[in-house]
Amino acid sequence: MPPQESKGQGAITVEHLPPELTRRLYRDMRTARDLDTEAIALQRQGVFPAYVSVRGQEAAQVGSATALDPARDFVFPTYREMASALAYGVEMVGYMATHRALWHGGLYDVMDSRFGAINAVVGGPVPHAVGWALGERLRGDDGVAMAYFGDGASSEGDVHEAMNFAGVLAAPVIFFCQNNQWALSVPNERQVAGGSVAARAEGYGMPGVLVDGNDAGAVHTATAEAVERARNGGGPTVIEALTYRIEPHSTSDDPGRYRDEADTEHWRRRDPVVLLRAAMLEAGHADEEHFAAVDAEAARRAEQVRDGVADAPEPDGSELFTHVFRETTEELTRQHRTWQEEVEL
Amino acid sequence: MPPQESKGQGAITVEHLPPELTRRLYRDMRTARDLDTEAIALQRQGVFPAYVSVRGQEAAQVGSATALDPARDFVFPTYREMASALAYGVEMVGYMATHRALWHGGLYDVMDSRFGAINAVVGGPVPHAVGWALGERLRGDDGVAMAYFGDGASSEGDVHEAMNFAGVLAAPVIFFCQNNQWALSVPNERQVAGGSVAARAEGYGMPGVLVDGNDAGAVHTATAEAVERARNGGGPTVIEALTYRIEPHSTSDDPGRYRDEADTEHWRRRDPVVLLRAAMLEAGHADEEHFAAVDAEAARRAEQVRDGVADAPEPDGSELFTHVFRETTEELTRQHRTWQEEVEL
Amino acid sequence: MTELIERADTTVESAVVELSMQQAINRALRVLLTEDPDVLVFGEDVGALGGVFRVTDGLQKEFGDQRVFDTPLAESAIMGMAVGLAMNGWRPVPELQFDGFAYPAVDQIVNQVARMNYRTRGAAPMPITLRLPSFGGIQAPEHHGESLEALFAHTPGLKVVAPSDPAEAYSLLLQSVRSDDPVVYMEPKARYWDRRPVRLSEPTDPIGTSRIVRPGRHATLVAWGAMVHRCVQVAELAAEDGVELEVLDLRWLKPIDAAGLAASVARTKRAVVVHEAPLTAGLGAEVAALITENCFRELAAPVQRVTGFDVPYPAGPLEPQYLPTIDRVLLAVQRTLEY
Amino acid sequence: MTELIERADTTVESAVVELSMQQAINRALRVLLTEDPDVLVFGEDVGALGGVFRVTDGLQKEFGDQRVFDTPLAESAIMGMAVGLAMNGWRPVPELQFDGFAYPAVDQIVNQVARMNYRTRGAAPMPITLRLPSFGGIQAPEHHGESLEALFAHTPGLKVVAPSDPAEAYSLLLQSVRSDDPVVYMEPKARYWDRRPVRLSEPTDPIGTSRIVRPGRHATLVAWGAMVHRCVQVAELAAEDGVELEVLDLRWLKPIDAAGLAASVARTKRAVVVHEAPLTAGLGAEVAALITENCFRELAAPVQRVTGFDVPYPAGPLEPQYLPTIDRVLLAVQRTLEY
Ligand SMILES: Cc1ncc(C[n+]2csc(CCOP(=O)(O)OP(=O)(O)O)c2C)c(N)n1
Ligand SMILES: Cc1ncc(C[n+]2csc(CCOP(=O)(O)OP(=O)(O)O)c2C)c(N)n1
Ligand SMILES: [Mg+2]
Ligand SMILES: [Mg+2]
Repeated sequence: MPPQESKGQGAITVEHLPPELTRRLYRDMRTARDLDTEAIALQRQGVFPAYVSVRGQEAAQVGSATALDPARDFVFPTYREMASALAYGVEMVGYMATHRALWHGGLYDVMDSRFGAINAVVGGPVPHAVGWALGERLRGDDGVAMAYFGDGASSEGDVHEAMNFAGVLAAPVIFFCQNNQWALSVPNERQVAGGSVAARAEGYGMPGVLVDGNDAGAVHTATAEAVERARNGGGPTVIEALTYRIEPHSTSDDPGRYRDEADTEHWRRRDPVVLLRAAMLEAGHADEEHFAAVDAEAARRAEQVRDGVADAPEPDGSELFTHVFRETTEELTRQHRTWQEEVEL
Repeated sequence: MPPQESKGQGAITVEHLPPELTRRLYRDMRTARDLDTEAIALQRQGVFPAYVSVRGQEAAQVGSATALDPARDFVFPTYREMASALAYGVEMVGYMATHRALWHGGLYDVMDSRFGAINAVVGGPVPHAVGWALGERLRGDDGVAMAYFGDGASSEGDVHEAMNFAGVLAAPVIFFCQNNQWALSVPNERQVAGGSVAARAEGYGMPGVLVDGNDAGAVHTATAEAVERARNGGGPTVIEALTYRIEPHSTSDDPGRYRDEADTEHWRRRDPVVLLRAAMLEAGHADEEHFAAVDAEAARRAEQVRDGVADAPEPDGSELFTHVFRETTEELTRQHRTWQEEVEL
Repeated sequence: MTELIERADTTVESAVVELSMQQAINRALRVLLTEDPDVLVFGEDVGALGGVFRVTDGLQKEFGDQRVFDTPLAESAIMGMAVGLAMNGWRPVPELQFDGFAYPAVDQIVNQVARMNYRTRGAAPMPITLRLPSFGGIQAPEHHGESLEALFAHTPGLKVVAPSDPAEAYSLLLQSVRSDDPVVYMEPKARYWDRRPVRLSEPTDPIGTSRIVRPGRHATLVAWGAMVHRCVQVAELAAEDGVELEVLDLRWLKPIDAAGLAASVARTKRAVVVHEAPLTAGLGAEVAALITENCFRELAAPVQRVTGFDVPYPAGPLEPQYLPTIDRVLLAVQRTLEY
Repeated sequence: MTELIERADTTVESAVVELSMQQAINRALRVLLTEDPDVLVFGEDVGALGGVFRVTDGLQKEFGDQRVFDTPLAESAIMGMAVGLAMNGWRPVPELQFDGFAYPAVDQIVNQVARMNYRTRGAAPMPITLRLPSFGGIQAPEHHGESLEALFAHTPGLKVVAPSDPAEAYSLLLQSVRSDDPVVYMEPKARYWDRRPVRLSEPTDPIGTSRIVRPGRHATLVAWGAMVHRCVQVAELAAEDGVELEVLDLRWLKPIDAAGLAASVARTKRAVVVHEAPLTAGLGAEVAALITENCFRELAAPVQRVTGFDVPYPAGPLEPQYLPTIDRVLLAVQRTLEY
């Protein structure tokens, strides 16, 4: 029974959660939302050649990322994890630089932030998470790896191979599928045989959890449970957060060609930021004054990041050559010289 | 509950099956067994550079292949489907030629026999079966594709991608996994997370069937049901036939390095040919006289194939060049000439 | 642009129409789907969306979702499925969405598609045309600007082609899909939107022939895909200085037109090969080797190679610094003339 | 042979012992596992079995199943896992069982392993050495005799090496694994069992240098892997006729020793490059192009290429007809001498 039927229609509740946690969730989701809006604007202004929006997926991303410990865990993202990055503490000017096409993997320090490089190969980074997690187990450390991927990515062979490896090796890894119901123009029913990625977990002998991806608290709780299990030697978990891709696939996309935008209305009304705010008010976890302050701060931070990325210097062409190897080669040095003589001038 | 626990220890019964069917199963299994024995001998004599035995898997292979219709179905084998090929009616001298290294894919006509070329890429042919099956559905025909693969192959990304495609496209294909509990030196428990390939089927929204792979009748029945369903538009099925690789992985292998050969004893005693024979006698489907005649005929046929493959002419080097393209190229013609001038002489 | 495609009569092949390459390919696909009921077009997002470059725009509507359909997101299975469809008598025209996402399908392409006819001694031909949006120049995300021609050209059993303008794209696609051999058809993304008045015509030149785009006598520029246009720009500039460069569009990257290359360089005595892929072990090495083997006595200078650098394809502002520039090609011309 | 390995003292590096290449590699792995606790050896059947070629024989027993372990049967995940392990501070030495089964891992190798250091601007180096039993000559089943060096050499971010004898195999593996860059280490299967008395020594030549195996002055034979031995045989035969051939073992296929090639051919004026891979777009084209670019004025004849044909690797009796034969190399030598 997919959660959009069971709880998808209604409100969410956060009464059982610590108020501090819900405030943090709200702050990060709100900031991500504002930054997303700024990014779309930057794309329209021609500062970004393209952008992939996370609008509507803030609960799935922030809810999960806040269940991790940035001091010992490690995240393996796709290209659509801006809100996760933000919540995990990644330096966001460096993160957004990828959308200005300044550097493919982003300009934040991957090892410092323990948040892997932005990765455009659908499914490709998922086995990395398993390797990282295995490395943790081999050393006797207790970090947990988080692999983010989409419903479309679940079709790739790499995701299967990774889940099977994780099961066999009992690796502390969380396979976090944001099922936003679309892989570019292809809807779930023509993508995911059987209809559920979480349901696949059983076939690998690991727990599979289906969670309302627009309920930040529910996502956080489900992820925290999986993290706890993995940290204590309980092995991998598949989490499927059911949500919706409100915006086009990217700013280059034209969803009018393949979906009825009226259908997105339902999901627009289930806006995770709005839902969380209402639930917090309801639970007495925050009042209007709190939200006014947080909203203002979120807007300010989003503007700061926006200005930072818009003003960031373009990388120097020498960087083409300096990062290929740790120990460069004579041939590459020769090519670098050619570049200096024939291109740089 | 794996079947080796439930029925693995005991005898099998064929009372519910048509006597004719059991006689056919026995004849083909017995012939395959004899041919397997001849092949191992040919390898020892140096006629075959190497050989992969099917000993112990005859029930899984013959039981499944006999549930297909060689006039309209199509089989996609691996490198270990000799008994399936035999039961399906493939020209066996051409089939065995691959083990003499005369031609990689075998020398039988793949399209005439509706039995794909021998394929050494573990997992690789499984998506082919889905494509063939989809082609059948698109044309409105009712053929069924059969993809054979091993427990080790189930780890490959291609097998997952194929199952997902089959589910989404409702392709009439059977994923037939011979779980012989070893993938070269790696046992099931370090290969198949969760322990069962059939259990994966549910995650793709298709039926998964676990069957005693040493019970020819049970395999036949399970396969016939899946074929029937696929033929009538019911889509794909995963069948996992639990059996055992009695022999080394290939004649080059040294299983003493990785398994206790005492463990194989249990499975040697569950010899599918012996089990079937006993069950047929028990059910009154055949008598000793029948078996004497069939056994003699099987031995004769195996010898014939053995002599045929041992005496087969080596391919001419020109074949290197003539099958690369349907429409050859000037460059290849030039290379063919070089070969004639510099190598053939 | 959809309108134009809808209006144009696909049976009047010789009409001159103004089309972009993306429209020309669309047009060729319509001809193929119409003339041969066994042709199937499939891939990621090729159906309702019409592909990310709109190359398959309108095809699903016109030919139905049994002939033109979306697959799940798995490149290896897309090519593996093509193998099975071919064995069942179909003529598959799969698309892989971007060059960089052909890598997950390399096993199926190299070990299966390229070898099935050989493995079966001709019993199971593979009339598969893989459409692959290729090469760079559009400042796209990572993995969206790769040049895989060296890998494919090195693979026995594959033929490889890269058109350089709309008319070429049209006739080469007809030829590729009608061929009973597997063809990798590499579409230069950077040229998709370049509109030209073109005469859409049936293929006449045999597979494996190159073409002279612009004749000249001082040196031969060899290129394919988007670099052909760049070489023409170079030739125009050089002409202002009285240097007459011949531009040879290799177009078939396997089989390579060794005779055509030799004929041109035998006249010009000098050659520069230009490609987007990295230098080392790029197809430029093969072109240089072929020219040198066939024109050793005529060559006045070693064949110059102007290529991408031996670095992973870079992002945005660095892309124009990675790709062969007009200046770099001109400098190579100068080097060969002054050798 | 296990005994010999067990007995030999890995700390006495300069001892001369008789070893096959397969034993020399095993020895190097033991040194590496001993000296660096971050080294991990894994792949299909490398544990209890010791690999299908027994290259990892005894390692699991000696170093435990946390350092040396079997994986499930999935090449892409093996390489993908190596990426994650490297990001967690390990130094992975994965094995892919056969060359032909590297194809399913090409996406991880090209799009991930080769680019992660670049993508992260040096933050996440990939000190991964992929051990890949390579090339033909053992009449194996299909896909068990492939030559992927052109693909790897064309991939920015990878280094590629192919040893030709036990001593080379030993020191080149030490060098590869200790390097912080990803290296594809291609083991010539046909030479695994060739035993020689060898001095096992620490690497001294820098990465990217070739070596002269046999000096000569009439022409240079360039080869790597098993073809080096074949070229030495050719040189011995030619010497009987008074033709002195220099045999250059390229060994590093990326970076290629352009200076070493040029130095040799500047002296001999003639070159023949020999490899097992198909001709078209093979690494021989790159070698020929480099030699021609650097020795254009000295070259007395075009560089000859003696290679596998442009056909899929064949079975048993056809294999020796596919691979470069002594006769074919001799004929090429004759062609270049008589040019
Ligand atoms: C291996 C690969 N194939 C194709 C693509 C092109 N592509 C980019 S995103 C996308 C859809 C991904 O869908 P999903 O995994 O559901 O993620 P979402 O975009 O919905 O977040 C496709 C096909 C790619 N990036 N990588
Ligand atoms: C893609 C690929 N990887 C590795 C191999 C080498 N190999 C051949 S058979 C085998 C084990 C296969 O096990 P399984 O699928 O269980 O089949 P079985 O041999 O038991 O019939 C391996 C690793 C291969 N042939 N193909
Ligand atoms: Mg999605
Ligand atoms: Mg098995």
